Amino acid sequence: MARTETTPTPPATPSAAAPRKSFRLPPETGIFIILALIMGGMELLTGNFLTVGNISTLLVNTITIGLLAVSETFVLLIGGIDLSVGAVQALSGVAAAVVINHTPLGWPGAILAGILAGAAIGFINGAITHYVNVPSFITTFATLGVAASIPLIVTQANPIPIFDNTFNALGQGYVLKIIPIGVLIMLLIAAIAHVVLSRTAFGVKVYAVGGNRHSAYLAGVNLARIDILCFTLSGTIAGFAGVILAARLASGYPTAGSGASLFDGIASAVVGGVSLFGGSGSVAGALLGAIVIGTLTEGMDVLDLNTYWQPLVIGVVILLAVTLDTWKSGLFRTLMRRIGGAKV
Amino acid sequence: MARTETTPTPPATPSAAAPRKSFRLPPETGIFIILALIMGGMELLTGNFLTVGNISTLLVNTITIGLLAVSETFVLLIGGIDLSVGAVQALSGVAAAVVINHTPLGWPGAILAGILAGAAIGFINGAITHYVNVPSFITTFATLGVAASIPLIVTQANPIPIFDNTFNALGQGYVLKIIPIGVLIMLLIAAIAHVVLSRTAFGVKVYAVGGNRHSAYLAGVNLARIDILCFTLSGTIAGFAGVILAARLASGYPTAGSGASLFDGIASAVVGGVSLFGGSGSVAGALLGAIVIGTLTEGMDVLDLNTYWQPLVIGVVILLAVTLDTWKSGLFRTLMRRIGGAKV
Amino acid sequence: MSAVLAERGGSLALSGIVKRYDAAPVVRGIGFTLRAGRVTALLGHNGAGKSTVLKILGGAERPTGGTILLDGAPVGFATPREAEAHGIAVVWQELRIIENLTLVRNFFLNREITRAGLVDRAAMRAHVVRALAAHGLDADPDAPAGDLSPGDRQMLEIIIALDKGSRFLLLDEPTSALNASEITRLLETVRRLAAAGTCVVIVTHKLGEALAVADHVVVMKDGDIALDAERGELSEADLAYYITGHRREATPLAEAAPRSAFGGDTMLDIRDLSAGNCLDASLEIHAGRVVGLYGVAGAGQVDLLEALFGVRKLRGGRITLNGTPYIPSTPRAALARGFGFLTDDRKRNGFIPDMTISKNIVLASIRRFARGPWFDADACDIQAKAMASRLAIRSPLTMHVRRLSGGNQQKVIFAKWVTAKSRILLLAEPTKGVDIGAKAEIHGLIRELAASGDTLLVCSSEIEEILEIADVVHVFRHGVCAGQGIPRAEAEAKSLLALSL
Amino acid sequence: AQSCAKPKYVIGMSLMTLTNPYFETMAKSAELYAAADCAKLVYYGGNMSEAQQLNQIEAFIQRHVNAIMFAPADAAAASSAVLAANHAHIPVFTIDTNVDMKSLKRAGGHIVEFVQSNNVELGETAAKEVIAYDKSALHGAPVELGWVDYPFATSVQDRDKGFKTVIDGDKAIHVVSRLNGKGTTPGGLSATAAMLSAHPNVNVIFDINAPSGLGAVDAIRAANKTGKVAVIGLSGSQQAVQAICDNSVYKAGALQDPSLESKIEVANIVKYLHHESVPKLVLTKTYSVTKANCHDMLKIAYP
Ligand SMILES: Nc1ncnc2c1ncn2[C@@H]1O[C@H](COP(=O)(O)OP(=O)(O)OP(=O)(O)O)[C@@H](O)[C@H]1O
Ligand SMILES: Nc1ncnc2c1ncn2[C@@H]1O[C@H](COP(=O)(O)OP(=O)(O)OP(=O)(O)O)[C@@H](O)[C@H]1O
Ligand SMILES: [Mg+2]
Ligand SMILES: [Mg+2]
Repeated sequence: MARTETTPTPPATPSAAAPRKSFRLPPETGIFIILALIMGGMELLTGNFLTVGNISTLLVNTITIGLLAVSETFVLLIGGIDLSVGAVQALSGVAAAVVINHTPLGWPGAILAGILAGAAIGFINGAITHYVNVPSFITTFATLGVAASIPLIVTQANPIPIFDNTFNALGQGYVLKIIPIGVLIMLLIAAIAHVVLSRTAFGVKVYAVGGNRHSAYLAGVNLARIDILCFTLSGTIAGFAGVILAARLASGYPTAGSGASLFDGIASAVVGGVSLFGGSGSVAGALLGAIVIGTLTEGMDVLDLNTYWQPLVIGVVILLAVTLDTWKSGLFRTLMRRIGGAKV
Repeated sequence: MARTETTPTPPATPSAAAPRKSFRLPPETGIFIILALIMGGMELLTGNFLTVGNISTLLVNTITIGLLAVSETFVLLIGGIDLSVGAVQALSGVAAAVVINHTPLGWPGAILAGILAGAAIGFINGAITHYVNVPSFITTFATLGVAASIPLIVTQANPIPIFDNTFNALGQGYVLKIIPIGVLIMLLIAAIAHVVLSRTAFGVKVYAVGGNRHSAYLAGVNLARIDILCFTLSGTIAGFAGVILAARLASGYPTAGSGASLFDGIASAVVGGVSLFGGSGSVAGALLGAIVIGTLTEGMDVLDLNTYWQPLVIGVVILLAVTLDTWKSGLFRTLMRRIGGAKV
Repeated sequence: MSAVLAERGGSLALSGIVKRYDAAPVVRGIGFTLRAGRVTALLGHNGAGKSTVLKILGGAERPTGGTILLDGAPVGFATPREAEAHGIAVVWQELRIIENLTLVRNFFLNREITRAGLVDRAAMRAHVVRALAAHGLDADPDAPAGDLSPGDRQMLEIIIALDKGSRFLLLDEPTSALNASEITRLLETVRRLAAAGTCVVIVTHKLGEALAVADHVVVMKDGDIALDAERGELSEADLAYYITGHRREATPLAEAAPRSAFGGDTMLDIRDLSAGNCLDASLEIHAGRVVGLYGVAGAGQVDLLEALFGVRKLRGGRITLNGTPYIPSTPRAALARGFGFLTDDRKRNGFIPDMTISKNIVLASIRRFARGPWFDADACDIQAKAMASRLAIRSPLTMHVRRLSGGNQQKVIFAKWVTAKSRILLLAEPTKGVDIGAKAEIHGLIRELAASGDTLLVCSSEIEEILEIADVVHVFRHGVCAGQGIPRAEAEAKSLLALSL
Repeated sequence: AQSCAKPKYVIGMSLMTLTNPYFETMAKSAELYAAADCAKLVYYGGNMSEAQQLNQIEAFIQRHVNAIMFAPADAAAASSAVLAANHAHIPVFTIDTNVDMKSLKRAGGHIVEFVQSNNVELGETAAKEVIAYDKSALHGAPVELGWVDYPFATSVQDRDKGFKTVIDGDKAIHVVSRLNGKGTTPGGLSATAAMLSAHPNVNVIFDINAPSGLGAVDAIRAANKTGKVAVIGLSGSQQAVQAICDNSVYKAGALQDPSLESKIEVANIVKYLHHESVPKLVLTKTYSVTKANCHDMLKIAYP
């Protein structure tokens, strides 16, 4: 065989050294475009979807699911799952109502009580999951039961009315007469959570733990701290959601967040690109996912779609949306990911 | 909260060389012991829990959740999740009722229709998840909507009564006057599923795909076939569950399997040791998990525990049970798993 | 001889093969021919595209362009299954062993022996016991394959591939985790198979190995072919020239002024330490020295490192660090005491696959890259850039480590531990899969660190590596430290090998 | 009824659920009565979630409906929704279940009118049926009663209250078990099955709604206790009334008329929109269903 000899060229300068930064669209672009498409579609169908009033209603209706999506993101990122966030809403709403009605602490105490109730459940979730080494699905299934039972036992299933107007303003008031306070709080919490996860050393460690727990352990990451913090933050944010819901309903509602809404937070986060297997996704994505689901639900109502048809249409549209999001990254990446170890 | 994280000890001598087979307790031993403990505890508390009648009622009440646990096992093992199984019950029950009332096909046609409806949803789940490469959480969230909507649309939310006694015997009849037919079917399906997963080449591949999808692909496993088959089997078994439920209720009930019972199948499987991350667990474990949950629910009822307390007690007992199961495998293995890459 | 067999056994040829990831070409229209009865060594720097070519031939990746000719006829493999159906068996660089399955199930994955629809466990097990014994792999066929050491896993994978009796055998760095005697045996097997008509491709960074086994050499460079030739009279220096692009004047390291094996303060005093396979090891480690630990896989040397870092439970023994007692508990605690540990199991616990190169590099020293709670991305990038250029990691630093070539992943892990600035660096197979250029660079870095006062314990399955960098060598055999503190001046390959067996 | 080219009014209706035939009938008949009065009715089910119903009311406000019909899942938590509608000057009419008036008043909200079938009375009627039940089949044994409950809904809590006051007055009736039947047929089935095996002497089951009562019937049949255990309770669906006619397991019950409730409510809404005065409270008749009158009741029972 003939010897084909190419003259060796000196090694190319490692491109690593090159200082230019290649511009990349943030991964949330896809879900953002989808949201725009859905909103545009709604506008076309109804003719008056994109009014300030409607958008504001839509956002108000998305507060709960949006906060739950953010709270769930912390736990999903480390490869866990938090089934208790729905029930935590009931617990913290009732806690706030009890404090406001039966103690002299007033609305600040009520807010604090609601949030602390959530944080406590979150802390328990994290501690048990980490130290007892039970799958978080089980731990949070158990605390879901606990957090759902306590408010029922305390109230005997009768909601506790809240008459404090300052407290209720959290869910019903407006800033500058147009921006709902609850929406503002949700956006603020989401922004803080996004910054925490994307800009702090803690955030880097969260992604590391979710990406490969063992590698992170060997690199000295304190797994206990990360686990417990993530679950506690999840519970805390769910507590906020409970407080705002209580303010919206002007009562501590002992069956809040029960039933299938259990799933809404997780579903939003997953629609927004957070992996159920940990290590990838973002708060911004999760929030966009929540707004997509919120818009669809709201849109079905505005379109007068028969109640029976709604789950079908929402399901199919979400599927199409995520499919589009998957495809936008190009068929080859898609195929590669399918083959390349991505879980189904 | 100081705690020293101790680390894995591997066996001192490599057990390696020995070609003899070392005897190992099956991994389901733990959950089996726990079931025995719970049953014993119930007997102590009530004095008459372990009667033939009660056990038979308990098993009858466990048929649905038991079948869903088995169906979910196929999907969880490949690292997926199937949220649609609950709604599939409604779909296949209504399908069976429609066939029996509006076609001349009678009970065989009804049974077939119910099962096929489940299989069809399962096939769609598998095909979309695999080929469109959408996380199964999303796919099955969408088909959950579809499978929940269709029966509501068809029936306008009114259950369709079924008067065919042969059909209804599936849910209400007894073999030898004592063994409920539905329980027999459940055990039969579980046994077949167990053999399929533990003794056939298909089963080996299922575990391989769940253990490491990419590696299985490189080893030549046909991922499309495994994915689609697992989801289709899951749907088919859920279809069986729907048919038996319809027979028990003597009607196609359009909201069967909705609400929080969405979770019961998954929770049972996880309690029974099936990993949410794929690759480990067994049908026997999942079924035992379902019986544990069924026994607890039944036990709470037999004890007349206040409704409000039930979720709390069930949650805490399940947590204790799984903790015990985790600990029985030895503290060190446990810790090792916690550190060694096991997801939280 | 081989020509005759080639006529009989057919060929596998690549022509104009292009492969792009996200528009970035990693294989740029190459072609070469593999013939039956011959062994082809596929060489090249890390990231040159060797594994990509093997993935294309094995059906794991589809080429962006070009054709594959099997016995002269164009073929396309959409999946590894199709490639296997055409008689191609592969040992992948990223091993495909499935950790939760037993050895038996891994062995027969996708080709199970069945009887009446059910798997015939007895028959499969008997076959596996025989195959393992034939290749000298001492392992429980019913244990999960994840329990095996990396070396044993690689051996298992090779045995599985050989068991298939395929016409074409593609081996991607099969020897990276094997010890000297296993390598010798493997190379003999490869020659024997070739003689019987099999077409073998072997990718390796060990040039001696390539020359020892190959009939034909292909060198890749940045996705192109730099050399496609009969082995003929090619020397290691020639190969190195084609791989790196320049001739290197001798190895400065090996001939650098020898440092004394001992001296300095006693940094670590290990007494009767037992952990894992390591039995009653007593070693005295001096500051500023590179200590080589040599032994076959499972002899206990890696267990010693793991014990020191707190990832393997101590069964007994005392450790004194700088005069004070040291009881390893967790990696965190070990890091705080100045240890660092580079794992020999990079795929399992070496890096965070879906994290960028930069973040992976700073992960073990993240405190230094934080301003208060904030992660300092700029400082991180500067550090990563410096490490990348020193170690020739050519991929963009924002790339996820999952997508790097195996050798480049190894460099990222090494960079992580250099960045961590540990005073005592425990390195298990630090240059596994690293190309010759970067390997020299890593060796240089190790020497530099030692010169600046750090202490390094290095386990390597390559005697040459130990001899090149260590000031003093300890040899492990069956868990026992059989050769205590041999200064480099007195160490030579033959005696170390003899001590280890 | 007149026929209209274009509806003059839009009425939004939010019901606690649509997956119970009772509410399904309420919605469907309201739609028909509204159409007859030249109004368009838009209705949603709230899946028993007050939060979801609040969202629906917000959506009604956004589309400026002329009036809202509201059957809240939870009385006490419903005042926010009413307040929101009040602020938007949209009149609210409650049906089946009212908003908790005490909290609503305190918060400064108001509703126009409330149509209800008296739930306390329904409970009382069912209790009287239990007392009147021909106990010859029991051979003098005391009544051991199993209570298939759903304590999360306000309307059910009222029924429970009415039932309990009457039953407590009869010393021969013992409540031996009270379980959550979730208001659905599968829930009623499992709860009853559990009761029957835990308390083999249970001979009467009280159910709080027809779906769970039908579940109880299935459970009794499955336990081979047909003839030994009677189901008495809320039995408004045609299937339940038919069962009473057939003298099967279902023996007697109480019935409400959702279609009538809708008819009155829609009429009042239209009146109100024409600035006519409407009553503040309308209690629709409830019926006692027995084998004797079941054929008449079938005409009222909802499908
Ligand atoms: N999935 C992927 N996406 C993007 N780039 C990739 C992907 N897989 C491989 N590459 C790139 O392709 C190039 C060639 O990789 P390949 O694994 O073939 O190298 P190699 O020659 O085998 O190197 P090594 O000796 O380190 O194993 C590398 O730069 C790698 O980063
Ligand atoms: N968790 C475990 N369970 C069972 N066996 C194990 C476990 N970990 C290791 N072993 C066994 O112990 C033996 C030694 O493994 P170990 O990882 O200690 O080897 P090593 O000395 O590090 O070798 P190498 O140089 O190949 O890394 C192997 O045979 C392995 O199968
Ligand atoms: Mg490679
Ligand atoms: Mg090792």
